[in-house]
Amino acid sequence: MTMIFGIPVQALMGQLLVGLINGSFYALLSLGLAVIFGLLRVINFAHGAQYMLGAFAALLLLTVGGINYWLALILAPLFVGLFAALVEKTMLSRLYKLDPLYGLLFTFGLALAIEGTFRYFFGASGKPYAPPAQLTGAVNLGFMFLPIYRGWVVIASLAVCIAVWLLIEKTKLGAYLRAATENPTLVQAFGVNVPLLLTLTYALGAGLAGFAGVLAAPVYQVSPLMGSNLIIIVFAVVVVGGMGSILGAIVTGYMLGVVEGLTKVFYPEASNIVIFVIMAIVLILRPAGLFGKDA
Amino acid sequence: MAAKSGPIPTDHVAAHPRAGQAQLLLVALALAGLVVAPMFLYPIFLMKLLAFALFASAFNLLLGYTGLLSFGHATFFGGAAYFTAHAVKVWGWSPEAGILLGVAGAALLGLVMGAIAIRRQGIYFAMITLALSQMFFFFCLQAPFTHGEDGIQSVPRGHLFGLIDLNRPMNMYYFVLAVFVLGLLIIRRFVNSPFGMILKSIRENESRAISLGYSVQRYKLGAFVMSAALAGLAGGVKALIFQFATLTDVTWQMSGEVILMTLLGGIGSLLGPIVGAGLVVSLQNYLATSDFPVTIITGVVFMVCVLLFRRGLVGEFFATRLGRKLGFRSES
Amino acid sequence: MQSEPRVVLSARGLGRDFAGFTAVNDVDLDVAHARIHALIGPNGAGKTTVFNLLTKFLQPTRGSITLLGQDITNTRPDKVARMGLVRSFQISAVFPHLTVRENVKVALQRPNGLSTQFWLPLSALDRLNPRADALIDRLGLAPYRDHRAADLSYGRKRVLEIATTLALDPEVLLLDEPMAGMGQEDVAMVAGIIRDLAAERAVLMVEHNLSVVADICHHVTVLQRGEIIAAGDYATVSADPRVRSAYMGSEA
Amino acid sequence: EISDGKVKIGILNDQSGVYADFGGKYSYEAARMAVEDFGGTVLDAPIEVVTADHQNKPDIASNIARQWYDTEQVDAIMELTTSSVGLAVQALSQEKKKITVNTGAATTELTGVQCTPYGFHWAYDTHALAVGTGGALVKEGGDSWFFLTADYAFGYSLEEQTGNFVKSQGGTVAGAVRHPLATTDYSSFLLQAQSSGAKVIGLANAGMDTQNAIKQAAEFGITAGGQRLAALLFTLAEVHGIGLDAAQGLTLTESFYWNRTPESREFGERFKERTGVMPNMVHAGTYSAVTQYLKAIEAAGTDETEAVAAKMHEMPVDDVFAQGGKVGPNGRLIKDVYLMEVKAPGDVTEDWDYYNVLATIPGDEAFLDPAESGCPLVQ
Amino acid sequence: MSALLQVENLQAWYGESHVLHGVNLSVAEGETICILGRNGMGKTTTLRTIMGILRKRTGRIAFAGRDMMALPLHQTARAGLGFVPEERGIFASLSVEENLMLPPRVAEGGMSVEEIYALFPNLKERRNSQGTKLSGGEQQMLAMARILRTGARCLLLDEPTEGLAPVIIQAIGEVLQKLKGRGMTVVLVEQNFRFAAKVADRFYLMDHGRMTAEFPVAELPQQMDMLHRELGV
Ligand SMILES: Nc1ncnc2c1ncn2[C@@H]1O[C@H](COP(=O)(O)OP(=O)(O)OP(=O)(O)O)[C@@H](O)[C@H]1O
Ligand SMILES: Nc1ncnc2c1ncn2[C@@H]1O[C@H](COP(=O)(O)OP(=O)(O)OP(=O)(O)O)[C@@H](O)[C@H]1O
Ligand SMILES: [Mg+2]
Ligand SMILES: [Mg+2]
Repeated sequence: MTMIFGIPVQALMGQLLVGLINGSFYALLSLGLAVIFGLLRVINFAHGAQYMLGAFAALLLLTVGGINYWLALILAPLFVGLFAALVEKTMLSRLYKLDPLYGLLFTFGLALAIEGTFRYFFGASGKPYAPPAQLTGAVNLGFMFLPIYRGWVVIASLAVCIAVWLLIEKTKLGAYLRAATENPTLVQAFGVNVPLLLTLTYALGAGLAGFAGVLAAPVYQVSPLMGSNLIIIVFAVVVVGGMGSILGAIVTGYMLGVVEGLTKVFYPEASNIVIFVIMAIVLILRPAGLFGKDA
Repeated sequence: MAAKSGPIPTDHVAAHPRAGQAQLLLVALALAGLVVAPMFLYPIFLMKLLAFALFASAFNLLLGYTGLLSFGHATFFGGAAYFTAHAVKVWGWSPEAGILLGVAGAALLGLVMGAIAIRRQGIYFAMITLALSQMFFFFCLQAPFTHGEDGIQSVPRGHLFGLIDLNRPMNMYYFVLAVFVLGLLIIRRFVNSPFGMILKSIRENESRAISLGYSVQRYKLGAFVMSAALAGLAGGVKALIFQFATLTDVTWQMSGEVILMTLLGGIGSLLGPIVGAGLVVSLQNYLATSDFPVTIITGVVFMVCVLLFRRGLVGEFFATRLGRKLGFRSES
Repeated sequence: MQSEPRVVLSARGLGRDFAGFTAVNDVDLDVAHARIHALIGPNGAGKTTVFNLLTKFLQPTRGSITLLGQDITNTRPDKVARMGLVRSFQISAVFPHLTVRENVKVALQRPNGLSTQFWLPLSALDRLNPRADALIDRLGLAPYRDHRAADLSYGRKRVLEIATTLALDPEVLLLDEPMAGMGQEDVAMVAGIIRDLAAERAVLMVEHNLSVVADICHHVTVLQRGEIIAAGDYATVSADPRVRSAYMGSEA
Repeated sequence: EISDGKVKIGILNDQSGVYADFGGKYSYEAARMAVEDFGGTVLDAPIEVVTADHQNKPDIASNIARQWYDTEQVDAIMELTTSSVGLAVQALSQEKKKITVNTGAATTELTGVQCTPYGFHWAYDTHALAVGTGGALVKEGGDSWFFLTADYAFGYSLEEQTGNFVKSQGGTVAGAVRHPLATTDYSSFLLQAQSSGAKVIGLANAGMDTQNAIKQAAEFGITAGGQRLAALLFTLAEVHGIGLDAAQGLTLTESFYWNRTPESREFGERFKERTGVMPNMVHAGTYSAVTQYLKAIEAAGTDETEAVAAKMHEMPVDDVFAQGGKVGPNGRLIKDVYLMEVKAPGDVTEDWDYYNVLATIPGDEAFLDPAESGCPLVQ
Repeated sequence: MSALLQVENLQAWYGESHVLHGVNLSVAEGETICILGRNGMGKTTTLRTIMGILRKRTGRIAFAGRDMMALPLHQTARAGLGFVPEERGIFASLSVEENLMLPPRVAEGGMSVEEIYALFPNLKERRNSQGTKLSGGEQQMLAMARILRTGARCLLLDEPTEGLAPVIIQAIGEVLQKLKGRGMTVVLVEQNFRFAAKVADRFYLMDHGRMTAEFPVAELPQQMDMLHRELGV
């Protein structure tokens, strides 16, 4: 067997693939966060909670309404988006004029409240959610056993990432949003309904988190805590990618998934912090992030 | 990230002529309150409150007066706690020497972190400090002297200057109170000094300050190290109060908590972080042994505070007529 | 005029590129003591960029800069300011939440070495009040002395900025469109002030208000597309057909 | 003879984090149930149970404990899930001269080098888990092991003790990978375990970490590929949490199973009536600990710590949780533990009847001999 | 002929400070008026209040017969008002061209991009660079150009010549003449009196939040003394 750094090539390929799969979760989550941050200048600390909401929505749809995975994949993000829109309209929107810190603080409180509520009603340890029958099982790739569901995760998240990227970069929407973050009043004075735009954006970002939650439900235990530690890592991904850069968030998401995967092989204890090490290095060398425009 | 405040009315309500006296009276009352408080309240709780109030004040020195949002202050607080605890427990140092070591260690960590982070601004600054503090967390997790998850337990409080037995709760309490007051005096002098004036102007318009000939990096670094050292003071004291140094104190959540305290109370005023810390600590303390779901309530309190008291509780009070009559200015 | 004006600030072959775009190219400039030197040119000609290069807010791609006999091509901007080269900004730069007097005092305290003393009380700065107030009076800001800078109208912010700049008593003063946005009565006042100031120092200013340039400037350099197209006194320069077509139009 | 006129027992554990089902509010219920079954009073003094959430943080835990002792006249603290908390509170309690009975934490240190005269360790420990799961699997042919270990003291000691035991039985340890606490994705680690070729993958972690690892192991076809999964710390509550689909075939060790004897059945049913869940070893252990503490007070005729602790060391333990149990001079309760296998979903006929009891391991085998525990109190 | 823009007794506040004390103003369709006044008299505030950006206000604003007071901000532009702010409001995160294309078209009849580039060749040359990397004067051009595209019927221009080279000022003067030819209505705030005199049909003089004088361009010679006194012209 050929070896690289004492690891058989076959095994290494498996690890790379696994990293890529995890990267697709990061990409999807950081995409939502980047949309919200890049456009609203709100550091959405509730992103992890909204991800968890998506997973729970799928679970409840199944257990209470008997609604299957495929429908949940559409309904749950919609539900999360709707909830987010409501929050934005009634509360978050009052904070835009203030320092971004306040948005962070508010969403932090929101995250605590949401997680606390679910913990109160569902307990901390969570519930299982079975993958849809069509996606169970695994294929043998020779170098590894690939669960079919994981393959689907990669495809679904790639498709959604590309769609969102096109929506924002290739339509005028993106320009409106970027301008609105700088000077909402002026953009509104040009005739754009900025408040509505911001509501929709926040809903979109949260909806993406919800979507990731549904995707994650069959893989991880659906638990109120599933998103609580995620936010800080995903936020690091967004920063490394370059804040405000949608493409940066996506690409960095995949990349860091792979890097983290490799760390799990060579220095597993450090796999939780490797992202921060990379973040520090990137910010020192390229302050605007890998894909960010220079400030 | 400098705090923006809303449009400022030009016609300030004039401070009452005896506003200065009124403020002095308030401070004296507060001090008197703190001196007698342990007769009525659990001293450990009070000490915790003071330690966190000092921590938040140290943090506010940076955020409120320099406009730098550090997301890594747990490093200084928790790091100092470890240094103090180790010195006192393993090396058998006296408590005051242990605390001084904590302060020095925190200042050194602050110098390193500051030197790296200070070249960046706003959210990038916050992120670098976060990244560096995560690395410090990892160091603490792996380094043998911290004893990982168990932490450094049963740290002896010892005798202050070899004389005063800190194992007696009242002695310990007045020691902590003295440290707290000292810390606040240092902060107060620092922000109301010519140096503080320059910090303020850097926060307001950095390139203008450069063009006036100020090397803003050095000023910022100075403020950063000062803030780190004071956070270390709080951390060292905390280690003695609870006789404990743990990973909790170096996690990012701790950095987040101090941000919360400061913002809830109101940045940019001396009183704000103290009130914020008081609120958060009391809330935690009360909820920990009550039947309420802790996180829901904490979360809702934060949301409400952010929505209703944007300038922080103290900032809102200062902005009321009474506050302005008393001569307080919401400074941010 | 006196014998030989002493050159205090000079640039040779100054140039700066931005991502393939040359904003400033091959600029030679000599600014002399007790003289007012105007830098004019169409919008986007590179005037502000030249200012940024001279004050080291931008690093030149090419060329060298000498201030008071010392090479400052690689010096940091705050150092340059301490050496006596101080600028104002084209887009008004004040400390918005400080009062007018505090704004001026921020500048006044620097040469005093007070600014690093974190152990002194603020009242240590009180001894700067008379000088601050004198400047404020001189620029007609006395009624607003205790107002926050943020509450001033645009024009007054510009005046305040000049006051702050003057507080440093610089050897060389760089003013970027000091009169833009100012009312006519202020224009005359500020022009008078600049003329007074120039008695003891060098002034380099960018200004589009040609009557002011004609009135008070001893020497004019015209920039277009980053390069010098004409230099000399106002009469010479304004007669140049290239300057007329590129900058002045038919009016002047 | 009862101080402050009442006996107050504190149940301090994780009520909102990953161990909230492992012990949590259910342990509090178990304690209250024990008090009610005891009659509500001891030596004519009322018995009160208080509870608090320590959020798995030793500093928070010792704060609460300190406050309980200082201001609320708590006489004993029990449960104390997670090792770092257990050690911290036991040390503090020694200083304050109060009794702790630990039913939630795993570390053998509690009754080893860090043992105290007033600290008791009741339900299980890492040694029992190692002997139970490790020993039994080696006997069944699972003689090569690979560990997925949580990167902290508890994980290490579980790995080390199990590994040693496996080796002492003639097995080998093929390798180990240490993952950070609260990792969500285990696929990379599982691939490493898979390619190691070991017959058994030992999960030296706890709570949500174990749950996610098991779930993903099923997904990656680990068990289908012939490797066995041994969850070193896993109880009925966690099995219920991830469901039988993922948990089937899992081997684990507990010191209590509700469906083992008629008495345990009766207890389990009453417990479920109150709480909605069947008890695991932590809940049953807490019930037993409270009961034994009250019995000791009764026997001592006082709630004075020294006397009660002496009685607790002396008296045999006979209740629904432990039969013929005895307490060592280091504070360790020595009783039988059981090796379980999780049933396949099709084999379950009754709600919560998740286990086949594979073997009973006698207490003297399961737990360290007090003389060898390293406890300084044992000569 | 009724006025296109009619402002009556307009009062406005920044927080608690009362800045406009009853402004009256009326602009006929196709007319260019100019508001003169010293610094800080409320000229900018008047435009911002008409536009609806400053919302703490009372009085009456009617545009094309519609009451504007109740309209949400984003509808003001849709009604046909275009605003060029004093501080220009160029977006840093957008390229020059994106800045130019940003405001939605609100009606037919706006200038085409080619026309705009012909008018401001600098912008064409720098169209892919970041908006705020433009020189001060270029930013001013961009701010003007941006609004010409939208087809607004009435432009509110706040000191459009500030910081511009004389040639460009001249060019803008010509643009305004051209727009006037097309029937555009303009409210101009200016310090540059010479420029204003060339393009305006009528003048208002503003002092401490009120209009203190009003006269048509024809009366300019007679009013010079007064202007000199008030403005130092
Ligand atoms: N940081 C930068 N990056 C890219 N291009 C720049 C940058 N700064 C300036 N420029 C470009 O360089 C040219 C010169 O700009 P500068 O600001 O020096 O002009 P100016 O002569 O001051 O004009 P104005 O009179 O309008 O202020 C402009 O075309 C501008 O777009
Ligand atoms: N954001 C604000 N908050 C409080 N007061 C303000 C604010 N903006 C302007 N003012 C005050 O309102 C008054 C009118 O200001 P405005 O900007 O309308 O004047 P202006 O006539 O446009 O002056 P300029 O010619 O200097 O632009 C001034 O006294 C100013 O100090
Ligand atoms: Mg310029
Ligand atoms: Mg104005």
